[in-house]
Amino acid sequence: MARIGVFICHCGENIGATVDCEKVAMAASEYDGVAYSIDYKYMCSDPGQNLIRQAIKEKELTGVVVAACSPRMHEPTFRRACNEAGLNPYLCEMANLREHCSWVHEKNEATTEKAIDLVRMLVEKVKRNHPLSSIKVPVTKTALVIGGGISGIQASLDIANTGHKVVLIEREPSIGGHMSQLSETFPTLDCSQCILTPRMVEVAQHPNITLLTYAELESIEGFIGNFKARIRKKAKSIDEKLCTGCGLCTTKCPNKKIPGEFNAGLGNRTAIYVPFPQAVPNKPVIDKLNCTYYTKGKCRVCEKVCPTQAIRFDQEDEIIDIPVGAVVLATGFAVRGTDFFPEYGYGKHPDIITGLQFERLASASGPTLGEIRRPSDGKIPGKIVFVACAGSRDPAKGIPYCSKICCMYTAKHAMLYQHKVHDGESYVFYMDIRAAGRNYEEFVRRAIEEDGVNYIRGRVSRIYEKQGKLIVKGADTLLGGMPVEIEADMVVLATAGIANEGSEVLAQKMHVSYDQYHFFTEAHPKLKPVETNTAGIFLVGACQAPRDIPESVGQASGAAAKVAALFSQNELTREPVIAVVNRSAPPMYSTCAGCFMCVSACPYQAIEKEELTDRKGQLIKTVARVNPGLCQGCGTCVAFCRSKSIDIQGYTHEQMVSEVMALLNN
Amino acid sequence: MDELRTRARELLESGKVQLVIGYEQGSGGKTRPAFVENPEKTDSLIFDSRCIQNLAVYVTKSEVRKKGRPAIVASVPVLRSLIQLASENQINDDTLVIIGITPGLELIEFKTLKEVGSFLEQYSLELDARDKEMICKLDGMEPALRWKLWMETLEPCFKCYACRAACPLCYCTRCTVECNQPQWLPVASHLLGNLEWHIMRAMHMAGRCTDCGSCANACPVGIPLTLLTRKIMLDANLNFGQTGPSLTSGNIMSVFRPEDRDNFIK
Amino acid sequence: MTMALGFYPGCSLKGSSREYSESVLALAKAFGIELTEINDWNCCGATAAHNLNRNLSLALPARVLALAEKQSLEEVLVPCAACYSRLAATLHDLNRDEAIKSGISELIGMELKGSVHIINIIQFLDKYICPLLENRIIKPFSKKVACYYGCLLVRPHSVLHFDREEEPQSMDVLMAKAGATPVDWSFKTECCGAGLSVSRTKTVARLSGKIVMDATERGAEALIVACPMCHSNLDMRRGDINRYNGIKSSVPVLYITQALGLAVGLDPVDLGVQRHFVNVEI
Amino acid sequence: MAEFEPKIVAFVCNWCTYAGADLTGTSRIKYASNVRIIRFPCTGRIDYMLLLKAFGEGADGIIVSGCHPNDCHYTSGNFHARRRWIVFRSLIDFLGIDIRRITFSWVSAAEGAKWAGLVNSTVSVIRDLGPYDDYKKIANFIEKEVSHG
Amino acid sequence: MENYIIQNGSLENLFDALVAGGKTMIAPRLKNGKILFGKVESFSEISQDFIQTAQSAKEAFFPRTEKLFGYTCSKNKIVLEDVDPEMFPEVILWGIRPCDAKSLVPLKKIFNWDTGDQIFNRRVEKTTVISFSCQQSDEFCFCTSAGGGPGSTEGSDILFTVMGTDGYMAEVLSEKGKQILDLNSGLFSKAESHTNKDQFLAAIPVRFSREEVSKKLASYFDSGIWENQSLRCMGCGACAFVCPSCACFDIQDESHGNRGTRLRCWDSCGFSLFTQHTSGHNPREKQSQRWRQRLLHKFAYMPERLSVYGCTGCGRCSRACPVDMNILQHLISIQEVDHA
Repeated sequence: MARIGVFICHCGENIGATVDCEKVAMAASEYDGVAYSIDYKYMCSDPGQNLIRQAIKEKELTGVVVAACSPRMHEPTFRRACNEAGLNPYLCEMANLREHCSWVHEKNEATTEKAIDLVRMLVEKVKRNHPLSSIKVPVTKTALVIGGGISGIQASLDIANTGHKVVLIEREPSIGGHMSQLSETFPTLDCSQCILTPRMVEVAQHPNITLLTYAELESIEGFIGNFKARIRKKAKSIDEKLCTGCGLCTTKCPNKKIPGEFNAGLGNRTAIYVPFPQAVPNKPVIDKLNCTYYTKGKCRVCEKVCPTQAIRFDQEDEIIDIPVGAVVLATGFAVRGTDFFPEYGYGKHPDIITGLQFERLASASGPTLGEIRRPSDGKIPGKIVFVACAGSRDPAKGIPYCSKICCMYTAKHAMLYQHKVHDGESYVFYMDIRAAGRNYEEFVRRAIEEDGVNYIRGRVSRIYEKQGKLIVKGADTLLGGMPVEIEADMVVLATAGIANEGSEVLAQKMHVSYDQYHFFTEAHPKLKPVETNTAGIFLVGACQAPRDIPESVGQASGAAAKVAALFSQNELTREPVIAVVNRSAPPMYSTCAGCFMCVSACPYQAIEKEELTDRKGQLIKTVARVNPGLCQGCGTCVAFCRSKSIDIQGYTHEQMVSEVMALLNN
Repeated sequence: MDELRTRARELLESGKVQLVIGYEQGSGGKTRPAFVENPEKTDSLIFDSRCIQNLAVYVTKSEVRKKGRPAIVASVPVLRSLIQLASENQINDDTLVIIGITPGLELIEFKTLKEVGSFLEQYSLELDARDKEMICKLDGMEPALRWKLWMETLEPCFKCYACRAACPLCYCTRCTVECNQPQWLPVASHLLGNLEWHIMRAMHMAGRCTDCGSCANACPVGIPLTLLTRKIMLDANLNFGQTGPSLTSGNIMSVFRPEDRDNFIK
Repeated sequence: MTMALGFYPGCSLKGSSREYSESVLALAKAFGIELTEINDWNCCGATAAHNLNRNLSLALPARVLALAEKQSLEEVLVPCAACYSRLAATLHDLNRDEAIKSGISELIGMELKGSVHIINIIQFLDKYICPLLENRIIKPFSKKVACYYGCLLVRPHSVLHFDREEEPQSMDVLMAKAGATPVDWSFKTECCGAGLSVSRTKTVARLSGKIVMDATERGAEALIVACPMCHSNLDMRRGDINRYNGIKSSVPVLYITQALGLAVGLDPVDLGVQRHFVNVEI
Repeated sequence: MAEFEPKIVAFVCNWCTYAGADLTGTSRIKYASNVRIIRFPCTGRIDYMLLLKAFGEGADGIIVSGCHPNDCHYTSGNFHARRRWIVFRSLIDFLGIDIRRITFSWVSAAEGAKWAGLVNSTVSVIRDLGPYDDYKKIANFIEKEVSHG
Repeated sequence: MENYIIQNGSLENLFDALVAGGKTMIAPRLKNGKILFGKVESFSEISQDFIQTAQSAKEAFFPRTEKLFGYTCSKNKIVLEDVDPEMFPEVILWGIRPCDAKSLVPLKKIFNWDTGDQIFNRRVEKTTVISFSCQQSDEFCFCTSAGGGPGSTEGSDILFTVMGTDGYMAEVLSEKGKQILDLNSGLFSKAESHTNKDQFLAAIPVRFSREEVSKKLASYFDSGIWENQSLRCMGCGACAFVCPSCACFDIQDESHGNRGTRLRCWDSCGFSLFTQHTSGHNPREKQSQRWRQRLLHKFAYMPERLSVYGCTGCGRCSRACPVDMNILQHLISIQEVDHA
């Protein structure tokens, strides 16, 4: 006879305010099989958990129902408590009285009635739970890091330094990401190349890190500890072993007029190119779309001049299959272009540029070697206007969120401009300055007070070109909304940070959920910021939301710690919520009729055929068998099987039917 | 049907098969399944328009399998059932010898099930106008009226499971009806028990039924069972383009297409 | 072959902007398009009605639409930008809310389905004139022109769904087809002062002045408009503009229908070109 | 007689709709308390027999909800479920069961408000339809004396 | 037991009188294309010209699903709620054949084998059997070989025999029959004693001798005949459920939360589940063993232990069988051929 303990939590006031917990505990004590029923203020607190542990021992409970918050929150906590008291953790279930009951209903009879129903439902379920032990699965101690920006680099280094293998793949020819495009970084104005390049070199030389650039994830299967990643290493048309990186080919290549991605479209590059001087690996790549040989079949100049004959025009994309135990997503973000704004001329004016383009102008390795010059005529702008929140915090443009870093880099840009153009005038149109990091506010104050940047609180309504000048029309809301018109030489829009193109395709390949802006969604905004809902897949940097370098690096180290924890055990324990095909005594051996229609229903190809033979080896019948390693516990086969021969532990047929019966018969 | 009898005798004498499953003269003017093991006794085999029981039901019976490799006399409905059984891994090419009988009553012997599949392509599984019209009439009725009609129609059922026994695709070792933990279906044949049984049986036939009509013929109280299976066939064709049994395309309930369209999930 | 198309002139085309209606009718006749005026049409309420009373601002255009439906006109040309904006806004509001629609049809005492499709002058030219324009051009309008769209022709975008609301191109494209070279300038949709023409002429002079001066600076030899209001401020008020800004600008202001009419060789008088204040020497 | 309070059971998937309902909770959005949620790992796991069982046990309305297409944590659970519901719903409608009492929906983990709206609209629909007496009649058919029809 | 005559026309009046008397009339009528017993309100609903109904009339005293008692259990006590036999309706079984009426004999024997089944007995008491003798028969009927006949009176309260144009001969055979006669004496008139009934009855040849078959079956337990006969049997329950004298049932609890009912539902020895052990073992695993059980139970075990045969020769099982397992042909082959 079941001896079930029911523990009703007040959750302080969260549940107690609208649900009569004593009444629920009283009602629960009446059910068949309930040996002990009590309500307590904070079940998840230490005394609360002790209450459970003692009750299990004293009352020899065979099952526990904790009626408190959502099982998605504290199921592991209470199951651990039961385990410590010697009760199999899977004999403990939670009734969701908070999120699904007390928080969403008024304080009345019906709400308590609902709470009683929910508790009875779980009591009936627990009566039919079986003790389960978690599945032991081997762990492949190699991590896959997707994305070679500062987050990916930091994560790779941290994981590699714990002694585990890392495979870092990067879509562009070189790692570095957006940080490598920056001139100096706020708030300390130290040059980004100086602090980034050593890390990039460290990645290239680290014995535990395999660096694959110009490579993308083709597909991934499996589960935590046992992923199989298929990487497509795009052909660089260069034999990397022979190439010494002398760069002769890049100088001789006749095709020089290709707008460079690294310079955000401001500078040009050749068809065979190295993105930027400090690129890692510092080896060129042939851009097949623009290379004359690939488009018209002529030229091959680079092949002629190459001292080590390293050019391979016939090189094919390479598919590499790697077993990995964990994946770190560090694919970063993109910066919205200027064509996005009708009010600012739909990107028509060449002298209206984005913040990233201004970084390239200010960078020593940029197209203007660090001098601030107008893209249209190369003149140094005497008067420059920075527009903050260009696209961010603008629901009409579909981007209601704040991109977090633009206030800081706009102040930096204005400061750099004043340092480089002493007699220049700079204006910043802003709504609110968000400078919340360490030394951030002081940095902005310095830009305003020492470098004389004119901050105008108001939005720019229109920019139009007039005789070579850009007329910026706005309003100064601090001076009674007086209209302001500035004839500027150049305008920099701090455009919104958005998700990378096609990030939702990567998310669907990895079964990671994403929000409506196509940023990846973390498992829990507060408690699990670097994990995703899919066990074994972690999330760092700006692919989750626009974020600055310190935060990205912090997250990267956080994720690395999680991966290290995962790799610290040889075996991984997995939730035993998996499907099992029943077996029974002879002469039936199994109710499975061997139709194998479930094989096509399983998304993980986890069902295989098993031949049941008698002692003499005679085949009796061929039935289905679920591979516990692959099964993820979705249950599609269970609801499909016509003879009800497959059941899933934790959500068995008996349990679900008993839940329906318990809910409706009070 | 001398050709059938001589062919049967040859097969038995050559030892290629140990048993021939066909039809013989029954009582009450009907024909009934016949099991001939002795080459001399093949004269009792007959075939005419009265032979409608689906012999494919015996192919999965352990008592019949114990007797060795059977030859089976198969009209078009039986051939369709054999294809469906093969697609569900119950039979394969060497489980049995198939003596096909075309609607024109000629004999064709099939070497492989693939041959049977291609032979069947010319007889598309099409519901005749009368059934479609009956289903449309029912669809047009008010749901409350339909409910009353079906309750009266299902009321006589006393769960003898003749429909299950007569259907070649009901070969499960233990039917869900016999499962009592949990008790999926009430054993009692009150209105609820009958309704849930017939819903489950029809759902289990979704995408599999080859419309041979054996279930309706076997029902002692004459419940129009084929209305349910044919309604699902119409839906399966309309929504998923299912046209009939096939060796390759899998069951419509265990595969999907992302572009399946519904008009009710909001 | 003549095509029957509904025609709603509106008050301006029967009054202060007669030349706009003359040019539309002349162009239509030249291209064999039969315009059947909605009989017993009433004023669309323009910008005045919806400052006064919402029901009035919906009822007036609704009655026009109901009359068109009664005359079984599927498509109606509404040359004046203000009328087009009022009719379009009414159609949009009524079709979105059954309650308002039934209330208004009760008010106007006529049944309104809201099925009429209305088009503005540019859509009319694109659909009916453009396909035949190529081989009908006799005297290409080879002048540098600044196309002025004004505010009502392209706004509000969510209701009109016509061209781009900031930097529209549709008139430029049309004028290029007629042989002109459209000037890229920044005042295409800047406000000309509209209704303040009578009460605050100085403001109109300042705003319209900016428009005229920017166009002339960019070398435009003519201003092309598609709305009677814009035309009257830029043309009729040219004297005030010149006085206020201390300039002597004589850039003519033409309706797009007149420019196209001239390009296909119609007689300027039939197009009413002679009625403009700033005279036009083409 | 107090106003009819319908009994509604919700079969939801753990990864999306259950989490969406949690979000409704954390955002404190109030909604009707007639619905009881049963958690399933995936909509693919929801067995159509359970819906019949629910009506058989006296439910007046049913909600079935899970992840939007392409968002399923298990890739294809909701696609299989959709195919199953297309066939099952049409069959039980053919038998005269009142399909207005079953609401199918997709509610993602981010759509807390949509869940509250779904519950409120379902409760009001079922309240208008009243208790499901037809099914209750055949369910407790055995209660009174049995004699053949 | 006297004989009476009732005119053709007044049969309907008798029927209406009985309905007016508040009785529930169960009679054969057409449904789903088959002639089945069911509640009838008017005389016109009753089908007349048929040889035998598809389903037997045992449903009146042994329903396919019957509530034995209800229960409500809470933490530590269980409350039982018995069925009140007074609730059973007063039933008139109108228009059944003599072989159905005769099935009351084996049924009464089984249900009162050791402790009498009160529910069954009360239902029988409350049922009045008015049967009609048979004018025609078909190849499946063998009541004469099963100890009965087209005009046998066993089990009936009143037996009507159609005498063509001049009305029906009514034999009043029991107290219940007498009561109906007294209540409606106007409709009846005394019959001359000499009218010979057989001339109006169907001629049904005797096909086999029960005693001989029963004796032979005693040694046929391990004979191979069962396998040959039952190879085509698909193991459904149709023969048992249409049979008027099959009385096997299965006990099943239907519970809803803490209250529920214990039910008695028809079961058939043809199902494998009938003898399935929880251990997985099944004493009658093969269909041939189950077919053997059906015949031995009716023609060997019951005569030996209850001295009554479990078959009244109505032929329904052969008619209903999808694969024509004709019990008559099998019995005849057992009698004539030596299969030991």
